[in-house]
Amino acid sequence: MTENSQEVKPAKALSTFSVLYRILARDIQVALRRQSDVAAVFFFFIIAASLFPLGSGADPKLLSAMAPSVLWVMALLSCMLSLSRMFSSDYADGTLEQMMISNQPVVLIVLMKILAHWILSGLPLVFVAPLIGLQFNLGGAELQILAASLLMGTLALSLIGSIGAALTLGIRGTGVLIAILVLPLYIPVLVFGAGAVNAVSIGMSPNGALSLLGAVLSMALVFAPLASAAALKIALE
Amino acid sequence: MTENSQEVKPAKALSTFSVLYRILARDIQVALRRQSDVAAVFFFFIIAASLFPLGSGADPKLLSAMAPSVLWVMALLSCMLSLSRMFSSDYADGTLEQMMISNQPVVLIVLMKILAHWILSGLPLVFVAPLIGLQFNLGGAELQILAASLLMGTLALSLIGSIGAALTLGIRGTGVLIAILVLPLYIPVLVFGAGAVNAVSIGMSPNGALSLLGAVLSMALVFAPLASAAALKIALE
Amino acid sequence: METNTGTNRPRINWLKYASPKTFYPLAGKLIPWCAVSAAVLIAYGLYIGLLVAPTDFQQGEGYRIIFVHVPAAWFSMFLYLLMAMYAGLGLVLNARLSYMMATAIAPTGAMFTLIALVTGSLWGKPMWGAWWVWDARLTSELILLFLYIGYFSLQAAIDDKNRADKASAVLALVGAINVPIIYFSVKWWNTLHQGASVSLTQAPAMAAIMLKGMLIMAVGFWLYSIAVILMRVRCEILERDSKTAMIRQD
Amino acid sequence: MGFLAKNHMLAATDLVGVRGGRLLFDKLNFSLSNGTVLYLQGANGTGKTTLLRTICGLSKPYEGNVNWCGEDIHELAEDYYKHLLYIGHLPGIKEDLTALENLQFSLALSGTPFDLTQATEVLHLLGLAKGLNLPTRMLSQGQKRRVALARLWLQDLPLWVLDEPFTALDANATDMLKQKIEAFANEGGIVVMTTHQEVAMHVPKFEQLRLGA
Amino acid sequence: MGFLAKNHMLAATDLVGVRGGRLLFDKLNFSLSNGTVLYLQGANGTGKTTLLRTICGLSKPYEGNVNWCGEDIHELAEDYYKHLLYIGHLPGIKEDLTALENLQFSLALSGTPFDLTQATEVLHLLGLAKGLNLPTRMLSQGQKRRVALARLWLQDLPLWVLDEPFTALDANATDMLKQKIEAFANEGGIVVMTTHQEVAMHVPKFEQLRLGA
Ligand code: HEM
Ligand SMILES: Nc1ncnc2c1ncn2[C@@H]1O[C@H](COP(=O)(O)OP(=O)(O)OP(=O)(O)O)[C@@H](O)[C@H]1O
Ligand SMILES: Nc1ncnc2c1ncn2[C@@H]1O[C@H](COP(=O)(O)OP(=O)(O)OP(=O)(O)O)[C@@H](O)[C@H]1O
Ligand SMILES: [Mg+2]
Ligand SMILES: [Mg+2]
Repeated sequence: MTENSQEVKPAKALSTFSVLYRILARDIQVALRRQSDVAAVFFFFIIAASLFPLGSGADPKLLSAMAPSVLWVMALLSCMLSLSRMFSSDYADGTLEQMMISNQPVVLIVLMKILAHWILSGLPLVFVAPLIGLQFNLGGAELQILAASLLMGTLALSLIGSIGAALTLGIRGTGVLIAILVLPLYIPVLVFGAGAVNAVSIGMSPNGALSLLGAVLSMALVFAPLASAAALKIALE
Repeated sequence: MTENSQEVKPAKALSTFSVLYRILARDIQVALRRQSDVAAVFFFFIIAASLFPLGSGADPKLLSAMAPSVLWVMALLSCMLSLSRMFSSDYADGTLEQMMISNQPVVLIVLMKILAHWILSGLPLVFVAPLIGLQFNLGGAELQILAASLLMGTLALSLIGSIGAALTLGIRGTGVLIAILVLPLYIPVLVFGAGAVNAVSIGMSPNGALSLLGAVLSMALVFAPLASAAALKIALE
Repeated sequence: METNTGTNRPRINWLKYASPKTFYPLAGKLIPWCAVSAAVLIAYGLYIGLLVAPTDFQQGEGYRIIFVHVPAAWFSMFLYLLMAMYAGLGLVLNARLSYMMATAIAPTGAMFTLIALVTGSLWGKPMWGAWWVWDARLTSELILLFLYIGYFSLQAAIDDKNRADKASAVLALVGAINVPIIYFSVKWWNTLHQGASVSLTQAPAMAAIMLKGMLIMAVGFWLYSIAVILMRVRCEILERDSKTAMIRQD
Repeated sequence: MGFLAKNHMLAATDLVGVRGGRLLFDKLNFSLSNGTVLYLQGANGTGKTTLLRTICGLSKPYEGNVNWCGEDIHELAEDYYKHLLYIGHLPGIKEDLTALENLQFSLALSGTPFDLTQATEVLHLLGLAKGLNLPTRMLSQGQKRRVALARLWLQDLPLWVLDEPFTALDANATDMLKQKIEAFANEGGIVVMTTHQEVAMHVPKFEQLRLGA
Repeated sequence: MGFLAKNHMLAATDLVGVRGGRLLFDKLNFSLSNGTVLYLQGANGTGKTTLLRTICGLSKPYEGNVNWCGEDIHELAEDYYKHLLYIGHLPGIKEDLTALENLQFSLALSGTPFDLTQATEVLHLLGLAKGLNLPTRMLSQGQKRRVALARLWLQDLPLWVLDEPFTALDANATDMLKQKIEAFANEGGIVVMTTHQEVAMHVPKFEQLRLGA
């Protein structure tokens, strides 16, 4: 690096922190402007989960036995449905190109996009899932663990999902393709998440499953942004 | 209409039939060119349905009790996932505008687009669903009725879904919005479709459910293309 | 469709009120009357329900929730049909006022749906020991809520007013065709497996006083709905007129 | 060409255009007969695209109407569309299909049979010889536009509506297109177009309309 | 302006560009110092966009490399990008946000603080006074381009790469942009651009490069 060009940076340049904050804020701003966007993942989860009782007769015992897997699978699908949004609009309008040639590390930018996705589509589920759980006749202890496992699990889902979203950028029929790429990677999250709830409902401790979920989450935190950033660069080439 | 302008049509103009055939053929051609598209709905269904045993611990009785609702709900979600594709790429590249000002009735064009969607995403499920059903310990009679109900049901899903796809054209975050609009409308199809399978599994006749499903299908055949055509015109205005 | 189709027949009088200009002051006059009578009737209905009506010998005091629950459930369905009717009228006549009415009805309809659901499940806990059962009537009420939500979401997602009006009108109509289908499908589904484990219609023969209370509440809700809907339409007219007024100023 | 012998007339009466609550054009009147090129001018955002889409019947006018041979286009519907060729900002090209496949489809939409030899010739003429069998995704900006414009050479319709047809074209292609438009008007076609480049056309009737003036 | 005092140099050595198995440019060499405008010419599909994206580091060259002040841009990475302003075919504008919000975000990406008054002034200058608080979806084709181009007035970077910047602009806006580019070059900026319109620029060094000749 020549000394020359290093000094060019104007003294008053924004800090990395405020740039990153702006990226996060913009995503949330855009989503709030379209209120429907935020509400949508939420309602998808509620409606889709309510379909199961309609497909099976309304036997309360069957319902509460199905509940952990149904609720977790639906959380997983609703996170996944909104994945294609994570980068695609920035890609279509050229913003993503600009992000790649911005003066901030791409990995950090990607991390912000992931966080925004989680806040908008994962976090709300933590709060509704217990309500739906009531409709499936789940008890108080199960509901608590359901919320706890979703809190960790949905963040992991957004992180892992970002890789699929980045890989499928600019490919048509993305929705379903992402699903194929991402669902297999989601399996550990599902197994430990639903496992924790199942454990409580048969009177065992959920701690084992929850700490494994935590381990998956930390792995995802480290590797997913790196992988997504690499995938984005490839997609734009 | 003045006589003048009516005679302009060149003698050798294509028949309505061949124009419609071309529309259908093109959609299938585009999808086959992107092989991933065709395979995708298919695999989504397989993977998503396989998540349930993972989430619920593999109790065979629970599984076969869950099977009709799980398979039908998953068929419904996979049809729905591919809905946003039905018109959106034609909208984005301007083809849809051209279709609106083509010299064929818009309703017929829309019907062709719906048929193409069904052939590419509904029909394949009729063939895989019984295979997955085997994994859930369903018996032969149930599997047959499952396939029969899906054959009629998926066509109804494509028809009803087209309304949602048309209404949400050009709106961001479409995937989830379509889901909200369309899932409530899908409920009768789900109830009768899964109901037929459930009926067999408790040793009753599925005919009642199947003929109700047929009635829903015929209603959809009549009204859905009209509603979608109206919605498309509104979207382009 | 448009005024310039060139027929010489005089316009039917009611079309005069279909123009926002004449409608606005008319609505303004109606609102206070409706609001006041709604308040009075609802208060009187509650008085009958909570104090006058005798305690039910089977259900204890809990049954008093019926005075809110049942009229709310009626109106949740009635308002949906009304909304769909205005939406259809809007599409056929291309009348802006019809769209505005449909838009204005939706929130009130959704509110009554929510009230029916909440009061129902509050009542369900003591009656059936569960907040929720998958009974046909409950389920179709829940789906009705989803239909309202779909209507809102679509309208919120489109910011060109004109397009939002028309698109959500199409949705409302499609939903209206589906409501009866949904109701019967769900009913059919539920009676397949289970016997009538819960049946809402087998309430004890209603005492005359209960019927009176419920009817008064219903009329109160009706007047309340009119007042709120008219208020919303007036806001809508103002908002849109301020825009159209600007059109020729620039 | 089939339409040569016929007399056509595109007319607007008291056309009012409003977009996003702003008045774009007010009580516009014009009537275009065979051989006329109407050249819309105006700064960015003055409503050219809106007017063109209104003429195509894609947008409904706020007031007034557009007539084709004396009848409202919204009532004629398909009977109007079978005379109309519209090329807008969006090329109407499917990126996954090749140039030829795209053309075949565009022609089918207006009921024109597809003649492979003729289509290949036109694409050669337009300098797309190498790209015939590539998915159009692999073409450059200007090459995609050329594929969309190829319809002008292959279809036999009396009214063209063109929104900034010269965008992304190089000098050579611009020339070719200009000559094509001139030839079309000389044969009796009607053209409504807009562009920010300077154009001078040698046609029977050349009319200019400036919006937002 | 901050960069005025510095000497910069953008150079290409033996740059080879290949797209879809076709050789677009072969062993390209150039070196641009302060005050230079490099004007890429060439027919449609000759590789102008490909070259511009290579210069930005968005595409990797098949062979050869691009240097900034003597170092490979792929090694400099963010240290290069903080000098670069690229405006491509796509405007990089979010349709749901207003013009001001879009600008704020674009500036943030290159670390430039956002000054509301200044941004408002520039948008006024560019004729967008009425559209300041509309979502950009509601703007016309040319108005959207103007929002994207407003960055040129607000950022303080020494290298501009512009792909057909005049597209969709009316005569007035075209003039304004040309003057801006001239002023920038006269202050010592480096510009690489392409356009199919004729341009004549009054700048310290004006170089032309014709591709596909
Ligand atoms: C969330 C739970 C509930 C929902 C969504 C619900 C919904 C409804 C609806 C939609 C109606 C009007 C039906 C009609 O008039 O055709 C209704 C009426 C009624 N509900 Fe509920 N309900 C719920 C819970 C309950 C409970 C727990 C009870 C008492 C055990 C109850 C008792 C009644 C009665 C007595 C009527 C009047 C029946 C009639 O006039 O035919 N509901 N409810
Ligand atoms: N994604 C792609 N895959 C393969 N080849 C491509 C792709 N994109 C462009 N090409 C080819 O690369 C060549 C150069 O394209 P490029 O976009 O650089 O041209 P251009 O000079 O910018 O043309 P224009 O003036 O039309 O914008 C074209 O011949 C095109 O066919
Ligand atoms: N979807 C929309 N909603 C609201 N207003 C719009 C919408 N699209 C365009 N407008 C407004 O309508 C006006 C005219 O737009 P139009 O696209 O017709 O302009 P134009 O003359 O084609 O401009 P250009 O030369 O930039 O293409 C603009 O001022 C724009 O702000
Ligand atoms: Mg325009
Ligand atoms: Mg280019």
